[in-house]
Amino acid sequence: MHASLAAILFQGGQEAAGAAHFEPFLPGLIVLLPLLGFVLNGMLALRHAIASAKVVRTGGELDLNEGGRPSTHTLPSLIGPGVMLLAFVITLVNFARMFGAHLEEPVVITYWTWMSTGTFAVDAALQLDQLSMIMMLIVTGVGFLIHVFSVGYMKDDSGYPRYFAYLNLFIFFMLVLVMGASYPLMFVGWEGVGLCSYLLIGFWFSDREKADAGKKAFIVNRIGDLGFLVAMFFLFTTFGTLDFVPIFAGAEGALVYGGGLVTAITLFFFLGAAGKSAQLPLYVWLPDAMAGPTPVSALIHAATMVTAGVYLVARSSVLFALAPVASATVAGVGVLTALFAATIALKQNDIKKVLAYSTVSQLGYMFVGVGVGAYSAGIFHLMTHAFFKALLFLGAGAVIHSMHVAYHSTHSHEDAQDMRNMGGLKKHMPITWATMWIATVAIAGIWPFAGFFSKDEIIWQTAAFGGAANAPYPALYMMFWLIALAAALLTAFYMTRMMVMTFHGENRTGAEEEKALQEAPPVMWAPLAALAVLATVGGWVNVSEHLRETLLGLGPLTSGWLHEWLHPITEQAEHIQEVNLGALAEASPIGGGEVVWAVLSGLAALAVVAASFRFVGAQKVVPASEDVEPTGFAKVLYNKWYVDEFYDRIIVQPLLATSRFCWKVIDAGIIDGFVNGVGWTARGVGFVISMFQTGTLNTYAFIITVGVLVILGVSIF
Amino acid sequence: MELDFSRQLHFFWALLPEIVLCVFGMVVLVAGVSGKYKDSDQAPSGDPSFGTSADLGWLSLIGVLVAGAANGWLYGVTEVGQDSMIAVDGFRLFSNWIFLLAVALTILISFAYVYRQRLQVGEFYALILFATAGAMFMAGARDLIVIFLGLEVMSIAVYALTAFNRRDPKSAEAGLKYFLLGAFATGFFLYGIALTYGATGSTNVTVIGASVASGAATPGLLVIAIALLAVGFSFKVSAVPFHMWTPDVYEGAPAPVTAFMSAAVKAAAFVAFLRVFLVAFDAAYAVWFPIVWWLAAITMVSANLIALVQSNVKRMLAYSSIAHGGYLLVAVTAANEAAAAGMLFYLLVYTVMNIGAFAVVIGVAHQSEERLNVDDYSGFGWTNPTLGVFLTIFLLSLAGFPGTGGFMGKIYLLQGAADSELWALSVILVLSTVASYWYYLRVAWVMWMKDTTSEGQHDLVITPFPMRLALLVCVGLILYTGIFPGATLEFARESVQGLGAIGGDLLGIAP
Amino acid sequence: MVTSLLESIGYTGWVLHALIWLPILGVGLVLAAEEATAKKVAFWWSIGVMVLSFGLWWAFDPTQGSMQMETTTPWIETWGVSYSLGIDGISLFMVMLTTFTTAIAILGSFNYITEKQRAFYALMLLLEAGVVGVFVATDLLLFYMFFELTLVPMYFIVGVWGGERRIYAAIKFFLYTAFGSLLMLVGILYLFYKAKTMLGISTFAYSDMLQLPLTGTEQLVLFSAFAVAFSVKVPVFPLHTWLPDAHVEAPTPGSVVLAAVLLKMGTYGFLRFLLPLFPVAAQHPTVVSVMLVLAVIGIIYTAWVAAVQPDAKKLVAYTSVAHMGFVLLGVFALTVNGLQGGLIVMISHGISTGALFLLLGMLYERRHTRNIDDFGGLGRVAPLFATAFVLTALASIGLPGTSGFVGEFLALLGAFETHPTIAIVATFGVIFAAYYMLPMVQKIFFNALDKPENREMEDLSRREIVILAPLCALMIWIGWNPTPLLERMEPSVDAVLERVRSAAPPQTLGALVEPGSRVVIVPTPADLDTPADLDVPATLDARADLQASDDLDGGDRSTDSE
Amino acid sequence: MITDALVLSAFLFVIGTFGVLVRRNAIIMFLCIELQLNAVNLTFVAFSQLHGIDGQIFVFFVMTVAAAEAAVGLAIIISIFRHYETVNVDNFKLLRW
Repeated sequence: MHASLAAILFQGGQEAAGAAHFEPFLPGLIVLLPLLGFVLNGMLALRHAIASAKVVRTGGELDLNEGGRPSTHTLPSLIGPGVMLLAFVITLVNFARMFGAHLEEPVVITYWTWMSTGTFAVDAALQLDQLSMIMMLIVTGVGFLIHVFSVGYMKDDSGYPRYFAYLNLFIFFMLVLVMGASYPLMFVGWEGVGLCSYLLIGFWFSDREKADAGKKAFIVNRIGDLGFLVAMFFLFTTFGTLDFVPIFAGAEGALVYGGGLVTAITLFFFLGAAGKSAQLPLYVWLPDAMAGPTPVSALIHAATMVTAGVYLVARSSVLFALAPVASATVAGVGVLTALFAATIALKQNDIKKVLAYSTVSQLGYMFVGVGVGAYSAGIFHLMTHAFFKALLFLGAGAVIHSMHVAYHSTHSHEDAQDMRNMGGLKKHMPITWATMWIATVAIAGIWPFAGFFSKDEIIWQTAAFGGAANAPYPALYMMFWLIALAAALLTAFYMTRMMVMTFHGENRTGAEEEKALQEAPPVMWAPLAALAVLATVGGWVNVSEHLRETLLGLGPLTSGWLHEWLHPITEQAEHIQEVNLGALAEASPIGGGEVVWAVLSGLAALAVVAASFRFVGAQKVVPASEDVEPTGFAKVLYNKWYVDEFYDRIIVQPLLATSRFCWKVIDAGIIDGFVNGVGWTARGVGFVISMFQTGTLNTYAFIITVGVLVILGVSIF
Repeated sequence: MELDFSRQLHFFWALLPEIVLCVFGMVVLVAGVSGKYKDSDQAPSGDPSFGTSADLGWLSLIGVLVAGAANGWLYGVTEVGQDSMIAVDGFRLFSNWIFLLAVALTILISFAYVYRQRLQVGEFYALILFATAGAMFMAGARDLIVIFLGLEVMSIAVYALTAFNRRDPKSAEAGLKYFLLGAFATGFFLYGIALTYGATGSTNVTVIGASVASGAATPGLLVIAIALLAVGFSFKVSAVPFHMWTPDVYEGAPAPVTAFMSAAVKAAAFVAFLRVFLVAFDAAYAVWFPIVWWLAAITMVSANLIALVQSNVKRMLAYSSIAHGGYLLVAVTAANEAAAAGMLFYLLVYTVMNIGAFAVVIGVAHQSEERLNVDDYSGFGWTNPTLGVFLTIFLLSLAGFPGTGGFMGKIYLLQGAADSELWALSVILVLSTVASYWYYLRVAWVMWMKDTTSEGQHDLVITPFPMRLALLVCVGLILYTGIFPGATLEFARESVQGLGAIGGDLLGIAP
Repeated sequence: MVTSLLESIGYTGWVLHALIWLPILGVGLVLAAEEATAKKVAFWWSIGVMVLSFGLWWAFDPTQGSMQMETTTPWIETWGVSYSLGIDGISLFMVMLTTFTTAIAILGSFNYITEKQRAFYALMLLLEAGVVGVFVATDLLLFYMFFELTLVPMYFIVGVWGGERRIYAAIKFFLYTAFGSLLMLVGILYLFYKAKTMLGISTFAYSDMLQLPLTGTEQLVLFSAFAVAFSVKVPVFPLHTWLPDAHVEAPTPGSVVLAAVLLKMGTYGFLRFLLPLFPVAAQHPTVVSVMLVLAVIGIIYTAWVAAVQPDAKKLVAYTSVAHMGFVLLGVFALTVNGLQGGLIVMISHGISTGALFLLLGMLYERRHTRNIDDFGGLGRVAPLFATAFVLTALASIGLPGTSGFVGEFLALLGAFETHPTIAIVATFGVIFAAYYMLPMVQKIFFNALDKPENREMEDLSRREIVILAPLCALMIWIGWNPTPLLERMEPSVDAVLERVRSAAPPQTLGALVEPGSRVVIVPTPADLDTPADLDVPATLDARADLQASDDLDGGDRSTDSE
Repeated sequence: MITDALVLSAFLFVIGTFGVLVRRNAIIMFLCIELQLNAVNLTFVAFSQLHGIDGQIFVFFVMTVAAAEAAVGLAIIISIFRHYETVNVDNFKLLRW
């Protein structure tokens, strides 16, 4: 393994298949750097933890600042973001090289044989291609920004080094996930990020709620992982390997279009994806996951991890293209989730909860995209969403931070995340306000911000796919399309509501506290600014021809680059669709081409934003302490359709009951009862027999005589 | 030298070991009546291993050694002329070794006991020697008359020994029960002999065998005769349901006597059983096979089950010895070379492990008949580690655990059963063994896993030199036969060559 | 380098003997030592044995699947029993695991065992000798003896140094296991008898038993006899109830050894004896499906039971059953992946569960309770402890990147190849693993640190770090690079499977059971005449005759030829 | 002729057996056993008409043995009488189960 370590560090790996022009630059190091960061920060964290444990053990309490920034925070602050920056730079170099070279075949770099039995072998190998490259850029890039933000956000936390250790570990696993050259390796990252999310959600593990949230996330994710595993089993029995390249190469040969096998495989994969990307019915863990530090929500539960499901589907585009039913399921679940989550978001008061459900909803859009075969569109939205949603979360983080400081100053125990306690923050934190508005309009899908292009493309593709020459279920897709449009408007509404409640109107924090409210420090708003830029222009890299033909495309500023870039990945899937479905429709089911609907939806979104700005602004919002439970349908939304309660009733409680039954009744009762019963029976029988031993001679003589007679009888007759 | 049984004198040579024992027995007896052994009522003191009370013990041990020498000498002789009443074959000689070993060990563990219990040493040792002689007669007999005489010589001596402790009502009661039931069973046994004689016209085992094989024997009579003989032997080997006397007698008799009975008396009965049924009634296997099969099965199962509920260690060992009788009956049922050899081997091992166990029991009981309850063993192992380990080894061996002779013995028995394809019986054997683990381990756990109930509970445990010697011999032999059984096994296997049907093909089963 | 060194000392010639007899010698040394120094003697001695055994890693030839380093000394000629040892890819790691965990367990008991120390450490070494013997014996009787011998030390370890209901647990453990193994003994003697009649030689040698042409019925009966013995040890679902009691009552080192190696004796038996000796029965559809279903029940059911245990040690005990279920699943998948996966799970379970028991033991030493609810928030006072525990727990629930995943993945994969449905059901085990493990971790180390007595809890001591570090390292190393292990196993596994496949699989039970099983239930003279000849395939018959004849020529091993 | 003797002895034997079963007095039981033995003796004698002298020789041995048994037996009965002042076997129940 040492040899392979050297390989990771110094050459690009043994064989680089089909790397005609593209020579990877230290790809192993990209993965290794965050790991290194984890190890270093981990040691610091342990040292720090042991120190603080001493304090705790002696009865003292380690209050937040006693962590002592200079002593314990310096190194992590350097290592954490530092490794990320390096990794990002190396990624950029590789990106530049790949950009130059017109890569047709993915580059697979093998380091060592991970597992190898007689019939099954999988290598520890990284795969570099256009798709993984995009993901690497997002992960390292956005990841870096969030690390930087964290330096500010977490500065008062006593678990500072541990926090960065986890964060680095997460990045490591995330990179393994997107760079792994085979499903098992991807699965390593897949569960690895799940682990980190578990650790980070429960970062403040002394709080029961938070720890529970982490546990919930892990277990729900494992349900999805079950699907992932089974799908892998199916693949292996079909292809005899689990490496991407051979599978996709042989897929069309080995699998029948729309056949049961491929459908099963893809559906199981989607189960995994739904778990990881919080789709119906497995989305429940994501809102709870907001228990973690806000930058974590930004990184893991908005920008990167939760999009892994989308990545999985895009990665397996060939398989999904071969399985129309599964694809329809993906799109259907996606669109339903988009709508469902949006409705819940309407009534949430916790700023992070709103963003959480909005994330779920946006992920739904991505699945719609990959579900209707617009894989590049899905990835595109994944990217833009990473920008503006990260921005929103970090902004929310900044708000919460300042709110928290405010309440801390007066030792008030009000909820620093409840929007009903905010309002009018605009004048206190203008930068945050501005950047978050950018993100909001972006997510609302208003031209020319990133969200507009990405979301619009997905919605349009839905229509186009449904209208294709021989599309499987035109009506169904038309419905998807309409729902997607509707959900988009809801998005616009609840986002505006959030902004208004947070930044506009009267301040409801409290007279004393208000004085303490202040703008976030540069280390925190700098990332916001950077992301704001991306959220603005991020959409311009992938504008469809139709739009570019018109003014909407901003002429030379934009291009359809991303689609071209991803072409090598998606072409096979697209080809399969073209063969089986024919050309996509040029007009929507109810008339009108892409441009028309783009304009319409854009305007509609704008209208909704404007309207709701007035509407919500007009509303009288009272602080959380004085507020009352909503009634009627609002109550249902406020309580998230009671899904958690429902699951608890039909799954969790029955499972616990069964478990207890198995233990008390079956195990302790029946089985062990039987075992001990045998023992007691034996002794009982023995006791009974020993009763013959009466002690009187005549009994003995009698029994002996009986024995004689029996034996005589037996032997004579 | 050559033994020609047409010459009377040669019978003396053939019976040399027995005669030696009898002579020594009489000498000890006569010496014992001299005044200095008159039992006094004041409590004894001093070392029991040597001095007045002990010298007769050492004397009888010398007798045993001489008899052993005679037995060894018999290996050199060869018989001329068939069907004598006395067999001079490996089977008999091997059995003699067992008896001599048993009696030697018994004497060694008796020293302190007779001393503490103030028994009349002369009669005690003499009777033990006579009993041994009787056992050896049985093993060496090729004639039903001799078997009967041997049986009685042995039994009468043991009756007396059982009732030997005049101060103990239990001892007397045990004696009475043993005596009456023994005599009762002797009646059946004798009747069996009579009918055999009637059916075949001879009391010589070999002749009987010939006439049974030739079909000359009167079938009806023969069947009844076989059944009655089976009963007679079953009583002596205490096979269920003829075992009723065993627990009471073993519990009531003085502990060393119990040890002797469970080893030598049982062994004698078994070897005679095997010789008669293999040599005389071989051709009638089909008649007695089911009888013995069922006896074996019932004995193994019920004895082990009853032993589970015993709290008196002596009584528990009594039932365990009944159970072991059941295992040995499996060998009789199998009736082939491996089985016969297995039986000899097992008897040898059983002798050492059982007497060893009794030795420790006597020690824990402070050389008396108290403290025989299992709970009296609590914490014993940690206060007396050596004795504890020894007893554990004996128990494991009785349970038939690898590394001990008991295991090898069981394997050999099971091989015998396998050669006759007695799978069901084998399964019964091993399952009842599982049950037996419980009560053997029970002693072990009380001994090691419970704390002493009272301070200095085991301070009075004394193991004088002779007993230590006996214990060492037992442990040594158990481990030797358990780890390097090769030689002993081979010896046993050769010893059964030429015994009746053995060596030839018995039933077309043993290949 | 190492290889040449080993060659220079003739390592392969004596190592197997040494691994059995050195611990026994150690027993003597420990008993001779002072009460105070006994533990050190035992520890360093076991370390020595461990180091010695690690030489196998290099001395073992990964290219061949047959027995290696074989030595045979005639022991009981009368029965053809020989003291013959050998090692192959299946037993190699079991041996190393044994020596390793014994050393760890001994080190782990320094504080736990406070009285009667000499006896304790002597028994530990005796146990080690026995277990190693089980894994290297190539003679059936020898194997059986070691198999039984391991009971005695364990019986005393549990019974003397155990907890409240220790005696009950000890005797239950003892009788349960003995019951199974005695049935196996009858089976072994049946094989012995067959060898005597069909091959014409008295032998207990494993290699000879492979020659036996057994009919379907015989194989089924013997299979069940052996299967019961091993299933109790494993333990397989309905026969598992001795395990929780034994684990809960046993002292920490006892639990460690019990979980790490004693259970493996069962699964090892499946691989070494059941499959090769009775291939027809082993691949009979009914048999396979029964075993697989039991395995799945073991995985799911015990996971559920574990999840609701208030006693942490009992919880982990139940998880052992679940893990062993994966092993069983892999074994009866009868595929290379399945078997190798099973073997890896065996190793991984040995490491992770062993570590868990050690950690719980350390917890018990500090707080004198194992009740999960008595803890809480320990992560703040004992960060190292928490880190080690979480890592171990993750390895135990099979998180990728740890040893647990590799094993379970391969086992499930192998099972899926032959029995997809069952494998899918079994895969639910990964969910329930999280369902039982995470709540425990949370209740012990997370949540509020609200109990004062937990506040004082000390973190890991140096000794404890030394104990846990290698275990954790192994979990991760095997998780990322199991190939060196797999490649050493593969040839032997192939050999086993080859052996199984070469026997034609019967399609129905009817085809298997031919009328007239010759077991005497109620004896009648009819049972006594020689049985009708067995319907043996001609080829096998010929081989048997050949064997018989040339053995009669040089009939030295034959007891019956004279 | 022989048959008659055999039947007679069989009867005697059975009577002896019954005696042992039904009587409670140790001495009487012992006498019944003696009766059994003598019944067997009768059988021997009867058979020796067929098979020659051996049977009758056997009888002498049996008688001797019986005498010896009687000696020991009565001694035992006396010793137990010392303890219990009775020879009714129903009283001897120290040893049971």
